[in-house]
Amino acid sequence: MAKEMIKGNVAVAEAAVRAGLVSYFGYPITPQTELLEYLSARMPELGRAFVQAESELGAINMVYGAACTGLRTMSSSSSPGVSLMCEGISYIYGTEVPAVLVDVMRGGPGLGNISPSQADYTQVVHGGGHGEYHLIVLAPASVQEAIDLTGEAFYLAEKYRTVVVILMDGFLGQMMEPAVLPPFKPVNMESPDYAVAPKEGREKRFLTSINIDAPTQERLNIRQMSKWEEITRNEVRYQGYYLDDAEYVVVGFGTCGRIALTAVREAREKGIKIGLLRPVSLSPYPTEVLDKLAEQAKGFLVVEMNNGQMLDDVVSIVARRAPVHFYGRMGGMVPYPDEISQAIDEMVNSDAGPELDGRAKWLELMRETIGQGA
Amino acid sequence: MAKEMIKGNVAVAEAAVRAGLVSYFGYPITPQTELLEYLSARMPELGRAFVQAESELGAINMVYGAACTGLRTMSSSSSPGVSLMCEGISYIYGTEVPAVLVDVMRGGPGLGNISPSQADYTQVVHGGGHGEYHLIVLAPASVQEAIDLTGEAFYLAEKYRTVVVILMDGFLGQMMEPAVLPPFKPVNMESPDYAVAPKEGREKRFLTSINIDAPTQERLNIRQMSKWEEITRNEVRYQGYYLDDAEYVVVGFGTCGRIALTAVREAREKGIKIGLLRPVSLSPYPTEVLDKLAEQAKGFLVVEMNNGQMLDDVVSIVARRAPVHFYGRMGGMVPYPDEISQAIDEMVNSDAGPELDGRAKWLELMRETIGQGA
Amino acid sequence: MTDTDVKVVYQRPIGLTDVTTHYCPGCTHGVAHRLIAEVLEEMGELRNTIGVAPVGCAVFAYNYFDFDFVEAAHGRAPAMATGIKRTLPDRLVFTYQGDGDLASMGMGETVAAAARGEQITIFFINNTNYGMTGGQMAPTTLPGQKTSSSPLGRDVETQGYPIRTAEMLATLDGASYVVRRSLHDARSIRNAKRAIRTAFEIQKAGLGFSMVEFLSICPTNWGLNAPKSREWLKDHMLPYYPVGDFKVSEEAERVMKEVR
Amino acid sequence: MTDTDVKVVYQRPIGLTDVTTHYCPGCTHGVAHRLIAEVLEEMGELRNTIGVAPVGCAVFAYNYFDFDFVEAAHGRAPAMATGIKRTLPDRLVFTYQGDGDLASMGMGETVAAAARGEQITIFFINNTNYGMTGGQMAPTTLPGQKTSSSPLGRDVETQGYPIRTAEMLATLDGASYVVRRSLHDARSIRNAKRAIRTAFEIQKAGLGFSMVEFLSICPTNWGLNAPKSREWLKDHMLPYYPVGDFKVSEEAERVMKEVR
Amino acid sequence: MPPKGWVEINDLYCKACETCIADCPQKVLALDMSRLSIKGYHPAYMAHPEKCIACGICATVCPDAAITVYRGTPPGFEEKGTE
Amino acid sequence: MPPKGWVEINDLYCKACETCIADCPQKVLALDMSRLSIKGYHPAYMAHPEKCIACGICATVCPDAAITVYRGTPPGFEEKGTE
Amino acid sequence: MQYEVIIAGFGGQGTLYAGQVLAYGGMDEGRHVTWLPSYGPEMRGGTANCTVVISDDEIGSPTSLHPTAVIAMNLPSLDKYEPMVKSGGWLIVNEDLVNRVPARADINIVMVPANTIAREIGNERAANMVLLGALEANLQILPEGAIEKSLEVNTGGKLKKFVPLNIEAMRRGAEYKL
Amino acid sequence: MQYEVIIAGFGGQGTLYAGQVLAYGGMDEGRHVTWLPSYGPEMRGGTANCTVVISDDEIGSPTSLHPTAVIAMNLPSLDKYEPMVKSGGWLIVNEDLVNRVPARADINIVMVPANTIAREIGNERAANMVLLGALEANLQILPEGAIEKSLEVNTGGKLKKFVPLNIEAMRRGAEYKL
Ligand SMILES: Cc1ncc(C[n+]2csc(CCOP(=O)(O)OP(=O)(O)O)c2C)c(N)n1
Ligand SMILES: Cc1ncc(C[n+]2csc(CCOP(=O)(O)OP(=O)(O)O)c2C)c(N)n1
Ligand code: SF4
Ligand code: SF4
Ligand code: SF4
Ligand code: SF4
Ligand code: SF4
Ligand code: SF4
Ligand SMILES: [Mg+2]
Ligand SMILES: [Mg+2]
Repeated sequence: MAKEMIKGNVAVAEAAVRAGLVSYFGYPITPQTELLEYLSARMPELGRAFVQAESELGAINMVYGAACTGLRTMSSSSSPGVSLMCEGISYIYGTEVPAVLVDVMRGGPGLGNISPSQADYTQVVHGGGHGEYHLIVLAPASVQEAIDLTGEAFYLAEKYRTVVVILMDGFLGQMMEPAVLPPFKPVNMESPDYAVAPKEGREKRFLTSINIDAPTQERLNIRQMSKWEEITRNEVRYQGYYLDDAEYVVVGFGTCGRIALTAVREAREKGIKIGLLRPVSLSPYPTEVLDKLAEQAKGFLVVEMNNGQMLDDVVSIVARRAPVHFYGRMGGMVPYPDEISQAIDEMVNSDAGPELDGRAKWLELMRETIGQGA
Repeated sequence: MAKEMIKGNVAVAEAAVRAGLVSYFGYPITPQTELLEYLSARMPELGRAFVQAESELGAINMVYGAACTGLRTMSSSSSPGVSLMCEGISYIYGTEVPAVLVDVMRGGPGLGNISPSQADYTQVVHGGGHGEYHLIVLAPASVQEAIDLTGEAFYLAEKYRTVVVILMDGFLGQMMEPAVLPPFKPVNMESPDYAVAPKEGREKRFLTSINIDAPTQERLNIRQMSKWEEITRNEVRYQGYYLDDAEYVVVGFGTCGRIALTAVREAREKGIKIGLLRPVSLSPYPTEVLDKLAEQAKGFLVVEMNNGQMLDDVVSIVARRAPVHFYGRMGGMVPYPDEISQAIDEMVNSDAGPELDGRAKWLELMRETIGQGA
Repeated sequence: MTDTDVKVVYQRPIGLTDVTTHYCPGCTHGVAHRLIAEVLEEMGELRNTIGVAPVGCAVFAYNYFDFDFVEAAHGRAPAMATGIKRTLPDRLVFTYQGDGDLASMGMGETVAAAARGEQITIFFINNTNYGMTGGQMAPTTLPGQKTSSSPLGRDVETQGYPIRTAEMLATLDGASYVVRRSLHDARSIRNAKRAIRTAFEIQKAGLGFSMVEFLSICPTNWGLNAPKSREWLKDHMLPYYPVGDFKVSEEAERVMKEVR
Repeated sequence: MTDTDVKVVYQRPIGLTDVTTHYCPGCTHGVAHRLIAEVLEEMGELRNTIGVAPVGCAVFAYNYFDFDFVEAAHGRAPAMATGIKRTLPDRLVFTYQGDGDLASMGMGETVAAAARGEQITIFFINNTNYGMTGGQMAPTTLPGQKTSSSPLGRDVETQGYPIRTAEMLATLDGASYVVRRSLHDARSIRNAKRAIRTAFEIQKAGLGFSMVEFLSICPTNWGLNAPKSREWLKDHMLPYYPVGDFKVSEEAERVMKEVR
Repeated sequence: MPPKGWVEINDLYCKACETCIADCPQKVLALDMSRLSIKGYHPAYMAHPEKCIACGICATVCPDAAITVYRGTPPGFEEKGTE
Repeated sequence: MPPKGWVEINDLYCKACETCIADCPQKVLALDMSRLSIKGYHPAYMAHPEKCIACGICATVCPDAAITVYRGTPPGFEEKGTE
Repeated sequence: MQYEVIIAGFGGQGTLYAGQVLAYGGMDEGRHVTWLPSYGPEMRGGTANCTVVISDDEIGSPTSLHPTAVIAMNLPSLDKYEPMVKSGGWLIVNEDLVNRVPARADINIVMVPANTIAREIGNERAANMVLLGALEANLQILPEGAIEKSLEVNTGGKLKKFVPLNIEAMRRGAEYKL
Repeated sequence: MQYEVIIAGFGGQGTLYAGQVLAYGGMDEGRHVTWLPSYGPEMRGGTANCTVVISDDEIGSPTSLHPTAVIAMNLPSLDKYEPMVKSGGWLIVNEDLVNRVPARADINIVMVPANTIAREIGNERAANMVLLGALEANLQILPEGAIEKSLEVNTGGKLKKFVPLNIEAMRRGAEYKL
């Protein structure tokens, strides 16, 4: 397969098409809009369904309907739009139908701006809608990985009848890189056996997220938690660099993870025994590998384009076995490798013990270097 | 002040009125509806603003507008409705205007049911909307506490120009208890100096959450994080029972916390050196006290009406200094004290080390005793 | 006379399951259900139809109809139906929504679906209040009408005026067939049934968006028994919400004429 | 001739700040801004007014008007305005919204505010597309019109028909004054200004909800320069979106007659 | 003359709402105060079977699809009818 | 005869959209191709000041409120006017 | 000392109200009390129950798996709650609406023909108060006359006129002291 | 080996396109490349820049604080990026649109009258390609002729007819080899 230069947003769209996307429902929002625009031409051309919805609320509930037919469906948005989808996501999860959602994150809170960010980590990985749910969240760091994970997302969504989120940021959405697109998969129009797609001679079916009887709901919750346990066992994905002998470990995902790679390489060149853990599945999180690293490492540095949202998870897993440092940029700012290099140096030279509050130290630094106030 | 028998939902409503609530915007949803219904009569009677909004989206954005005048405003809802408010909450936070929100939680995910639950913990405490934000979250366990925290909520919202959530569950909303209502505070119609409420002879003002310039947004984020640090220092609230000599500690909030009290007392009677930590501010979390307890305790038991959402926070803070056990009911189920007593016994008799995965053990138990499937 | 002369004039349609509904005695939600089931049976479409239940008293509609159903989030049924219909364009897809669901929470989705000319049918139960949550004011509550959130009667100055949904949607080019019917007596019910049939036929012919609004009673929250509720409907609702055809596109007109 | 004979026929209104807008050259967002500022100046209400900016090209409106402003979430401006107006009933409160903002994302809030007879004014900029995000299809995009999300031209079969918002809202009892004006030439602009004045006067008199829809150009996304865009508006938009008064309540009529 | 038809009311569905009773043009129907259904209602029954004209109105208005309407001589009437 | 009035166009605001130029009934205005404003535009100017009738149309249609319209004899004309 | 009482029956039998009367009485005596209803759509026509806890100390759980006493106003309630009553506790049964004798031997059982008595004193809807009277007479949760006093103090509006009837009903119920 | 190049100028000067041409060239040579634009509303009329990274290895950061080379197509770009160029790196300046000489002594500076040259060869819009030619001639990021080949292979549609012009522009720019 020949490589093509392709933009992240478009790559995900075309990868979805090639994975047999039957329907797409979305709403324009920067920096995701090219994905929708691309599909507004591509889907009708293939005789597939494309609807520009009235809102993200509309879009996610169209996805909900389409997902109830069991056929491949997706939406895409960016941070504020994803907030509007929280209720719908909870419903889809509660109904156990498969759907894929792309979040191309931007700076927040509120209207914020359209610059790249990773500030939806907590929202998508832990929070978001009401009720007990765990989405599968995949965070690509390159256009190729975005393409590969798109196919994967549909597979996982169907395998577990759940919602899979591809979590990217504005950089990855806008960036072009050479990448290989997968072969064109024919669309599967065969509805699975839980789906509504009536035909003669079978019992009626219904799909709902209501269980007005609490014990019934609880049994469902237990089953869903068990499913989540299984996902946690099977579906962890991460990329490790120079981890074998690492005395120090940088942890970063997506764009921030690949930027950190540059800094880690530089540090290695300087002779620092340092590695990089780039979680690809943010949920389920690569807990086990991090747990092992916590036995071996003298220090961790978490880098993010947010206020330390993944940091909380790393701190919890490392559990005071080593200090966890933090370096983040917020509000649509992207760190340069040099900043991370500096943070690495500070970690290596630091005498902080495992009880270090990495966020407090970082915030102090931010106040000093960048200041407060808007 | 004479005590009155008063229902949780109504108590919060009347407490808000007495705190000088200027405007209320809400939408009916069980088990919160009495709060709205009560105010639909009470507010107009006092010449204050009451609007039954077209939706929770409408309600939170009405609150947003009212909050921009700096005058006391609130909304109330229950889980799915709160999901719909995620975007608006992020905007209000981003704009730094004061608002109070009541979430009377019910079973989920999705439509779920209307039975009491604590399944919005993560959503409200950590997740919810996009971007970097930290709400203040207060979790009363009795009608009196609900009343007191309502007044407190308005005070804190104004002090920090932020969003304060009163997180209750259907039980507390529906329960009657004797309680003393605070005296009637006159309404303050004097807009603060950041608010829009134009008058002759001053410069125009505007309030927005947009900062299209990323560095500006980042400086705002830093200031907000600094504010959050201050809140974390000043506004932690919790209730401790028998903690001084506790070898075992139960941690539970809201209704679950008070149910646990019964079980803890029983265990004390049996001679077990056990105490109860009931976080009242879930955000900021009583990290410090729990950290201290982690130095002294042989085991922790977290009890919740969800799948262990607060558990994650406790595990992170305890950081493998003691095993953290878990007992939860989900989907609208409420544990009886006897169940918690049993969980206490199991903790005391357990030989689990600090690496215990409390949730996994609990889930195993749930599957065995309650089963799977809906 | 022999048995062969006995003719069944009416029997429970096979499109309804053998289950008692949770609706209150006399509630015309039941009538609307029955009519939909009858029409789909008569059209032979029971095995080709997907219903979308709302959040509202009809939340359990999927238990009562003997064909495929999904349950929407509050107000979003038109969006959900869109997702289904676009995926399976040859199935009949309808939503069944209350006035709180459609005209308050879901007004945005409703207008958008109508404007898009979405090939779905909406059955809209206007009972002037939020039945399920205990009788709060709806966008359809009449001026002066008492509800649990307009305890002194709806004050139009502060609580606004009722929305005539059918009239409003009729202004949209995408809407093919938008009518109002009542369920308060046998004659109205027969007319309502014809409208249901017409709406489904229009969808089948791919002629665009169709909606039938039904004036419906809520004995429980109105605090009146069923017969009195039907009187109240006639006396108070009909004048404000006249029965009629508010939009019948040219093509829809042809279909309409063919229905009985 | 002496200097005293010189008269200023027109000057930049004081309600606008001394800031260049970020609008593209020729964009009639600027005209609408100017007219609002002129009217508020003439009414002496500059220090009594709160504007609500939308998400859309007008997102930075608060920078350009010299009076209090807030910035709403996409589509929710009517709700936000409601929150403000209910809290401060004696201030003039208006929203300024694009067609994506009002007629797509915020249709629910718009209909609800109109039905409630909310004492606010909406200025609605219909430029047949989503300007800010790069020219996607809006609910107002004309049949066949090419946009970045209807690259082959809006196909009414799959993408639906444009919404005539003013006509639709005019069906609501709560709406007092609902009109459409155009901004494509001087005469239209003068008429538009009168409508703005009328709408504000109606709000001031407490007569209920008012909305002025403006036909507006988007040279950048239409791919035409300003003069050609104004021609396009005249030739294509005016026939579909006729200028007119779609709802003028009796009381509003009185106010209207007093305005010039 | 035998009645033109009859109705059967299914206890499982009838909720005693009295809608059919109010609308029956022949005043055939009434609540059966002598019986309670398993759902706890006094179901509707044919208080005056002789008057039924099988018009179907009762079934048309019944919200619970509880009524089956037959045209013809009711089973019990058969012998009497030929008398 | 002196012109009836004149206009001033503020470089800060003018974006050279040509709206005023198109609508001026007297064809007074044009873009000044000899100058670039700090915003990078060739702003509009009075190419034919003598024809201005101070009708205000240009200001009415200007989207950037860049135009001030005066009625009376333009300053430069004063002396000439009395000539 | 802590009492946990569940009052259960059909919707419309006044179970929630009887619970409130008991709770008010407790409050007026300066005790800690909680009143917790079952809520939601199941209440519409279906069953209704409430749990009242009266205690000298701050109340932990407002629910009870092993209540001190249960008032069962109908058969489903008897079936559901009989097994739960704490050993040595009390089961007050509306004899009129059950068709069986409770089976437990380790608890105190009081059978009261509450509907009959209520009808006798003029209003069948007072059956709930008859049973409450029986409960109080046997358990003496509150000092004698406390509930009656509380009823008089706390009842206003339309219900005021029923106070004498309710007190009479309680008195008649109290005759079923074991 | 890794090259990090920033190409900056006004919107409309073709900075994004020049970056893409370079990136395609790198891709066709089997190198790892990234092309990252500034995006969003600032692009409408304002400035536009992109960062191209070409590397033999998997690329970490697609951004660069100390680029190997910068093409500054106008004065604001010169002001902004001159300080960032890596010591020993390259700064290619469009001489026609700046009014000052770069100040840094630790980097290689190439001044190219790109607009003039482009005008000479018939289309002022090819100034971007003139500068790209100058960049390649000096840094030799790719083998000689690689970009030209890539341009021919990858350009289709309406742009095809400009390929000769663009190649000529690069050739002319290449004359500014230090
Ligand atoms: C997001 C959300 N908000 C509120 C509710 C609560 N709720 C359930 S049904 C309902 C109103 C239903 O009224 P209507 O649509 O008129 O139906 P009816 O019951 O009258 O048939 C509401 C507000 C909900 N389930 N979800
Ligand atoms: C929830 C949400 N969805 C999407 C967006 C992205 N967005 C910003 S402006 C806009 C459309 C604006 O179009 P319109 O209202 O027509 O205004 P115009 O720019 O044309 O004046 C959209 C979709 C957003 N900011 N928030
Ligand atoms: S509450 Fe009203 S609408 Fe709902 S089932 Fe009962 S009568 Fe019908
Ligand atoms: S994009 Fe269109 S609407 Fe927005 S400022 Fe430019 S011309 Fe105006
Ligand atoms: S109408 Fe139906 S449900 Fe009502 S009484 Fe008659 S048979 Fe029973
Ligand atoms: S069929 Fe007609 S006459 Fe017979 S019971 Fe029914 S309504 Fe009455
Ligand atoms: S005032 Fe009238 S005549 Fe003078 S320049 Fe303006 S439009 Fe032309
Ligand atoms: S209309 Fe205004 S902005 Fe446009 S060219 Fe004329 S003066 Fe300049
Ligand atoms: Mg209703
Ligand atoms: Mg627009």
